[in-house]
Amino acid sequence: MPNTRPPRLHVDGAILGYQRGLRTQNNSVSLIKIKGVDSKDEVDFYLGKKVAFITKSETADKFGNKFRVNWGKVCRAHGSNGVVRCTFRRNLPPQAIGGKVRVMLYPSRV
Amino acid sequence: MTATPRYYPAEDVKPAKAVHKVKQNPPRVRASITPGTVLILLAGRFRGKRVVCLKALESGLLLVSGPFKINGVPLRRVNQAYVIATSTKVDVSKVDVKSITDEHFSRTKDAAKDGEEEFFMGDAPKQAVVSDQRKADQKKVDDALTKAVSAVPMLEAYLAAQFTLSSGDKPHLMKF
Amino acid sequence: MPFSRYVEVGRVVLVNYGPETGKLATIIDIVDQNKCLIDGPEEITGVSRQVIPFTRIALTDFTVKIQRNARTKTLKKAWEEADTMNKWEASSWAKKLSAKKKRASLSDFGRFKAMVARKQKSEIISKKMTELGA
Amino acid sequence: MTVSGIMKQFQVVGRKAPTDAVPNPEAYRMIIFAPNAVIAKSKFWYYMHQFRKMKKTTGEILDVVEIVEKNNRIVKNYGIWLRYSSRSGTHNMYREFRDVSLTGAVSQLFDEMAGRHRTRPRSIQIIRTATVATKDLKRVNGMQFAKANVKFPLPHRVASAKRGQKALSSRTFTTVRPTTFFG
Repeated sequence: MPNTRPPRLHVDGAILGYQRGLRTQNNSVSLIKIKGVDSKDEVDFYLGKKVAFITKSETADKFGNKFRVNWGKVCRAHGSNGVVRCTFRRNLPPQAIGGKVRVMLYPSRV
Repeated sequence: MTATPRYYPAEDVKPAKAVHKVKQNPPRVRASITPGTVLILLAGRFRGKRVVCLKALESGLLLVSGPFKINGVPLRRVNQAYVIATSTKVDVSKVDVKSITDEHFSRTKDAAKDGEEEFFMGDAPKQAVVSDQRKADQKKVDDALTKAVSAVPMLEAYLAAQFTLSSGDKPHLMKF
Repeated sequence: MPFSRYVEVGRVVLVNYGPETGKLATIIDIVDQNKCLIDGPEEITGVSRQVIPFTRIALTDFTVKIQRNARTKTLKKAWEEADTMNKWEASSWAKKLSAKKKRASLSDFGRFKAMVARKQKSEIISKKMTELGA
Repeated sequence: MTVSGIMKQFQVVGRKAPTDAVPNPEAYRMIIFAPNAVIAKSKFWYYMHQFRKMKKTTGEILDVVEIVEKNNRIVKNYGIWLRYSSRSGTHNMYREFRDVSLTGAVSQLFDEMAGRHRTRPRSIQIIRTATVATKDLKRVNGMQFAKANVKFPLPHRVASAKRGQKALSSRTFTTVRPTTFFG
């Protein structure tokens, strides 16, 4: 294969925090703002899409890969401004708040 | 009224239950994907490639081809969850894929022996051997397919090009 | 810079929010500091007579000659006389809007073709520029 | 009474329940502004028992009809006389609104009374409404828009992406100041 840049097949999302009330927070549901999505109607496309939270570790796994991925998926809209609720295989750590996730384009419905 | 039968079994025999047989329907492929649809692969080794859908196999996987000459994607099965269907169609009426089934892609004994490790190590240490049968099938399908592709102007270049999102692209608003 | 577009009876406006987004209309009367009464005319632009806030419209350069509270029929006549629709379509604003719409409606193959065309265009331009020694 | 969206105009007819002694009690008709027929009936009894010795349990509603304004093609000036109770007392007031329908003007009234005087819909009683000719207008604000040749620019507009314009916030950081002048 020619040495070209790999295609970008994901959309960036920002981790806003957890689903919460005034004094309680639900760590199992993270709120994600997907770039370019500003209304509830636009969320529809992303429902069910896989979300990857990628971290870099010190030690490589047995395949020599230093990146670790925590997979999750988009569950539903949160409010009407294009924020979505996501659940991850393992709950996101608090230091992830403010960080980035990749919202993949699969599973595709188009 | 029915007369009491003169004979009845000493032990109650339960009547055989009508067994409800679940009929297995072939997996449903979404309406936007038909034979001839140009698909964008979203994951795996060939992510970002535009390929032509040839048919849906029994297993629900889609049979696609690059064609190999154009973008390097061989005859291959893909899961429909990992493709975007575009509205572009290629005329595949002349392409005969009847002979290609799921069995066609089953691993040979030899190949099955390489465990996971080899799989993840990449294809560097041992060159995968492509059987002549596959090569022949590939050629047969691709010859017909390439003919159909070259009939439409620019389609060949389109299939050869990679799909990627660039800055400012909003896939939820894009038409494919 | 002085103002050239005013809220006034007969001003042609572009609706940019709500169900009539992207359609033209005419101001028929001014309700108050926030709202005005508009009418398409419906036969030409597809906007029926309604009250709309100023926040949902953009003023265009065009006006038609009508009386306040004009009937739809008179309005339609005024539009036809002034040839407003054609004038609008010839304006660069309308062209930009239609180009935007067209670009949004392109399929993946269409986008690819547009990209190739764009490349060809810039190649021609850059070639010419080097020729001219710029 | 709550106000949700636009108010409607109802004509409510009611009377005392007929008895052997009075088989044919007098019927009363009232124009009520309310969001729906149920509230209109309730309002009818509220006003009725202030005027006559009648109440819901001893009376009956004969008819509730919504009155829909036919001519909503042109903008009219509406004058509304009302009475409302504020935190410190009861006041009478006269207000003018411009709208295509009376119900629209009344809705504006409820919104404005809430905004300017913190008055809840339950403490507003509409006494009388009328369309007012331009020359008879009393309030300056309405007058300036009812004049013959009204003309004014829309200065200092803010572009928003939701309106198909290039938004100020399309990027996190920018070095150019936004355009607020649109001719």
